[in-house]
Amino acid sequence: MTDTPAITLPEDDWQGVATVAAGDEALYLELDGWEGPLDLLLDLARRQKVDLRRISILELVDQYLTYIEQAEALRLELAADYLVMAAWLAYLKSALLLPRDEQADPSPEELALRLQLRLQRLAAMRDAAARLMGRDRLGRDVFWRGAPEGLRIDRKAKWQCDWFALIQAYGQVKARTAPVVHMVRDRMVMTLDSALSRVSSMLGVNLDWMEIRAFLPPHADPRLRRSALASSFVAALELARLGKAELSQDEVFGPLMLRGIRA
Amino acid sequence: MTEPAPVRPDDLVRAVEATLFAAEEPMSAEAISAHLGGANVRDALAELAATYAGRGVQLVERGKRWHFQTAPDLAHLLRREKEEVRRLSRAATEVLAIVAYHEPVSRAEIEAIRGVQTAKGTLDVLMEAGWVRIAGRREVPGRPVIYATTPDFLTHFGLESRRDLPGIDELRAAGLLDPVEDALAAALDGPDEAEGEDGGGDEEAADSESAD
Amino acid sequence: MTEPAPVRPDDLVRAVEATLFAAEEPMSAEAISAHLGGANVRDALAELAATYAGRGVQLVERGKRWHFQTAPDLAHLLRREKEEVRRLSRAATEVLAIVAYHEPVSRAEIEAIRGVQTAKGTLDVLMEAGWVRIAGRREVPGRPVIYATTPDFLTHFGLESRRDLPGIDELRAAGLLDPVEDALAAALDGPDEAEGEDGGGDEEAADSESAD
Repeated sequence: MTDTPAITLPEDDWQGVATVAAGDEALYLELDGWEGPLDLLLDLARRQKVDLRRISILELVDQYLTYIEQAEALRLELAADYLVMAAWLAYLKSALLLPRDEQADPSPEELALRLQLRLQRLAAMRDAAARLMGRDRLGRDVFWRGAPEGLRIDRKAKWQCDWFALIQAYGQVKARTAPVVHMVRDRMVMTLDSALSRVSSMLGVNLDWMEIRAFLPPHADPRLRRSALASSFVAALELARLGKAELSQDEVFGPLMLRGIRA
Repeated sequence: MTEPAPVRPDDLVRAVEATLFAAEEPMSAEAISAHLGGANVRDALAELAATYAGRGVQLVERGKRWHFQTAPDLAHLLRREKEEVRRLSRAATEVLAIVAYHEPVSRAEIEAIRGVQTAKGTLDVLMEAGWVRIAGRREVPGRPVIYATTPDFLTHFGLESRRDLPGIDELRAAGLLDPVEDALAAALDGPDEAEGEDGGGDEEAADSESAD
Repeated sequence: MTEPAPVRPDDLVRAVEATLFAAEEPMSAEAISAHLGGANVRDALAELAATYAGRGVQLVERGKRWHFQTAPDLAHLLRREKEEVRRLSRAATEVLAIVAYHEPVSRAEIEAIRGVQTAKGTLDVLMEAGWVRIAGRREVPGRPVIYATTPDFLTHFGLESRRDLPGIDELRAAGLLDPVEDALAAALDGPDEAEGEDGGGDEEAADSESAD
């Protein structure tokens, strides 16, 4: 880098203040319109009417400081970040004007360049935004079809049911709702008396444990078997009560074992 | 927006085309003309209609008003149907079976047979499936709607006629008439006990139950 | 009706035309194809775009999605009394441009470029408009959310892709899309570049960029 910052332009290219002077009032009124100090700086830089790469940072600093001072003179309340920027720019200006201090890091030229690069980037995006907004926009410059029919996908159920499910369902409806009829049938029964005599006589000849089913009459009609089982069970309880028989059952619903007791 | 400037003839067809495309409603020739600064749009409309004839989109005049529409033979593209296979619910299957065995049958009769209330939607599902139809009204007080099965029902279930449905006796023989509780009890009972009153039927029912 | 039958080739152009005309939103080639039973619609789209070129209505591709719209040069005829387009604040337009030209970009990066904090509502407005979306998080400390544009952004602004963003090639070539730090390092690097960061340096950057 040369001693003079490359970004500083010859005096004759500089024509900023004159135009701004007339616009002082407007500028102050606009102060609220700026989005922060960088925004204001960019606006000031553009008033230099040169390529942003060739703006004079020193002039820019002066202009900024001038406006801040005037705003303060008019007792306009400035946001803190404007004042912070003013302080920083004042420092930058003094550093740029003073004989170069080799120790300064970063150098004032670097700081100036950084500011310039930031302004360039903001300006680039501002231009890009304007170009973007100026495109042929849908709903403003180009239009959709006004009344599209629309595409619809109707979901339709394809119901499935098979033959067996159908008749099974019917069977269960009938079974569920069939009137429950209780009929007392004329059935074959074994009386308690006959069971008592049959069980006690059988206990007399056999000393081992026997399952109660073994006491039932063999080859009996199935309908008789159920009655015989019930009667024989009651008979076994009666014999046990009389001390003529022992009952044993290892588990619930397990085989009921029966044995006679010798008197 | 100020008054639109008259459109040059060579742009008129394009302008009419764009105007009708963007319009939210059909437009009369007069309305289009007014929109385009008073140009005579008759020829442009005729030219456009000819241009679009045979395309996927057509310019049509209906009651003196013009609009673009999808070609009628492509209307099926606008409404696509997508089928989803769904199993009939238990309740719907029961209702279908009752209709099949008892048709024509009213909803009250269906409920009496099922022993539970039948949701309106259940019959709707069966009608949507194409298996049940409204077969008229029963000429009794209240004139209830009566339902019957459709030819599609027979087709779907592979039946020549309703007479092919197994009769009550066949259902009973297959154990399908046994109440679920009894069949369950038989299954849990010992084989000897099952011998009892109901005979072998219980065991068959038990088998069919456990096969479920 | 089962799955749509594939459309015959000679009808395909008409079918694509009708489908896109009827659609309420832009459709990707894949979506059109799915709608038409899996036909390959690329050629049909190209043929249609050529057919409509120069007409009052055009077929355009925006972010891989296709739609019909009126020709831009007829805007003055169609602009309606009440503008349908949302008015964006200056801040919102800048943020949108920054997201579009730098995506994916974090809020901190947006603020670094603009030099001010971005109001919470600004990004919300852009997301509500459907132009900006959250594109994940940057894998750096703090894992900031990063933003990018949407296909609707391209559709609205008439961009076929982000490469069509106005001036993006020039901005990239000039290094104006690079962070300040990178540009600073480049400018301070060699004595040649430092000589004229306003002159030759930038052009060299442009060369190296365009070689990418």
